[in-house]
Amino acid sequence: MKIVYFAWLREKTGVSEETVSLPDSVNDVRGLIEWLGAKDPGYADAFDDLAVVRVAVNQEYANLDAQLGPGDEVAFFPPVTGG
Amino acid sequence: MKIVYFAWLREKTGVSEETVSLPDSVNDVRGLIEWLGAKDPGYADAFDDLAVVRVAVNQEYANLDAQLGPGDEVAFFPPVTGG
Amino acid sequence: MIRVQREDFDVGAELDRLSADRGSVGGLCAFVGLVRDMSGRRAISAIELEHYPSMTERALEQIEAEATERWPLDASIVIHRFGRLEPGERIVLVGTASAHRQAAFEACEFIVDWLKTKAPFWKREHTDAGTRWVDARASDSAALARWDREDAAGHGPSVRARGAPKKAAE
Amino acid sequence: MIRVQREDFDVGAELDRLSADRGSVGGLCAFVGLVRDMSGRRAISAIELEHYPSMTERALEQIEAEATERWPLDASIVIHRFGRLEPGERIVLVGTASAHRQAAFEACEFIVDWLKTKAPFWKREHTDAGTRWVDARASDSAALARWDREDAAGHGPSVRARGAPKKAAE
Repeated sequence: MKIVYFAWLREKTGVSEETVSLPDSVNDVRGLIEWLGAKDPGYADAFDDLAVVRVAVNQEYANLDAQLGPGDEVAFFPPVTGG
Repeated sequence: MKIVYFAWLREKTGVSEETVSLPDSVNDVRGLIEWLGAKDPGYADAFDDLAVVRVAVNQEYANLDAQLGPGDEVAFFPPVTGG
Repeated sequence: MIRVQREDFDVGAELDRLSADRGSVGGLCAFVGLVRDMSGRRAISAIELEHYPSMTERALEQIEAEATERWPLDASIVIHRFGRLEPGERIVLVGTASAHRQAAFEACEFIVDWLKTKAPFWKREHTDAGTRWVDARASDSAALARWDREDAAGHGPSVRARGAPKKAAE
Repeated sequence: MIRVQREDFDVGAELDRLSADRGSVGGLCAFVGLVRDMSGRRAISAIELEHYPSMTERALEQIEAEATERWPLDASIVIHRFGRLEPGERIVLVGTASAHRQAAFEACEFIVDWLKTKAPFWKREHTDAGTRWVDARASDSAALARWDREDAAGHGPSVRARGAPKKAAE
């Protein structure tokens, strides 16, 4: 699975893009966030306040319960500020 | 007093601009319209339906009760259709 | 700024001028009115716009001043053409510049609604059936009525006049 | 039409394209977003706009399609820049063309509200105090919420969603 990070989530994780193999126990966005946070304090910091984290799965907005599969692209980013 | 006419009011009266001396009995817009209508059938036709006639006195919208004096400029025109 | 003229205008250049040297401008809203090619089922060959010169400029200045009083505008422009115009030609430009996009949108729409119902211009259409004066539309008066102030009720002038939710953005 | 690009754009030329060869267009509405020169009391030297390329184009196409479904538009354009931009530079253009001016205004404002809250762009400001990511504003979400459909209640989508009086012009 591919994960991409933008803005300060990219800075806090130190990663703009990575490919991971999920353990069988992780099958939704919430599980992915917990698993990533347990790996590294930078990730734990990035995901500290989920109220300011937005998620997209395959380029569509998704919520924490969205199911994930190996071919998906998951994106984490703050509330947008374009326009 | 100067009177100006626009759009189909100009066409019905046959006049785009005229200078008139009001009799003492005419002192408001309503009186002016009656006096003009009595002069000529073209004017009577132009003022037949006052619901579709707008009035400006000295370049400001005015109503039928607006008082008139010799130095005023009165304009008669249909509801506007610019923009 | 207001201008009443026969000639066409350059929309891009006019909008650039609204924000030039005004670093506080975050958004511009513009409306461009164009001559349509059909009137009902009749093809329009041209329109003629007559106006009342000595009243027009004064009226446009008043409406621009009122918009500037009601919304926090940094700059605005109203250009209205007169004379003979063919389908596709520009008739009018209204542009507003503000720090806040909603102010720019509302002020622009307010000015356009006002132009349609108060500015002393009259359109005559030429079609193969002859020429006719265009009738004013009741819907244009209704559009302007949306902006009636509700000061007496103690509401702010802009968002409430629109009927938008109170939480709406600035 | 949507475009996501580093380069500037020509507002006048883009709006001309919206009405070219479309004789039914009676009005164009445009919004241009610009980089402001101040952030609070700090002077901005530049902003950087980061985006999520594979999502951005898809998202902009969706919103343009939704606007076209909700309002009778003849054409529309959304251009959003990314990269480094200095105060006064254009960030975004939204343009809408319709036979009816209120449709052009509403659709344009709808797209802008949507861009501000859903399009995957992030702004970083550079000032003499350093750089910081711009925070999203709650007022932007509130602005978008104005457009929530009320289909379930049987109301039409456009004027009612706005809360405007039912008599308002088309």
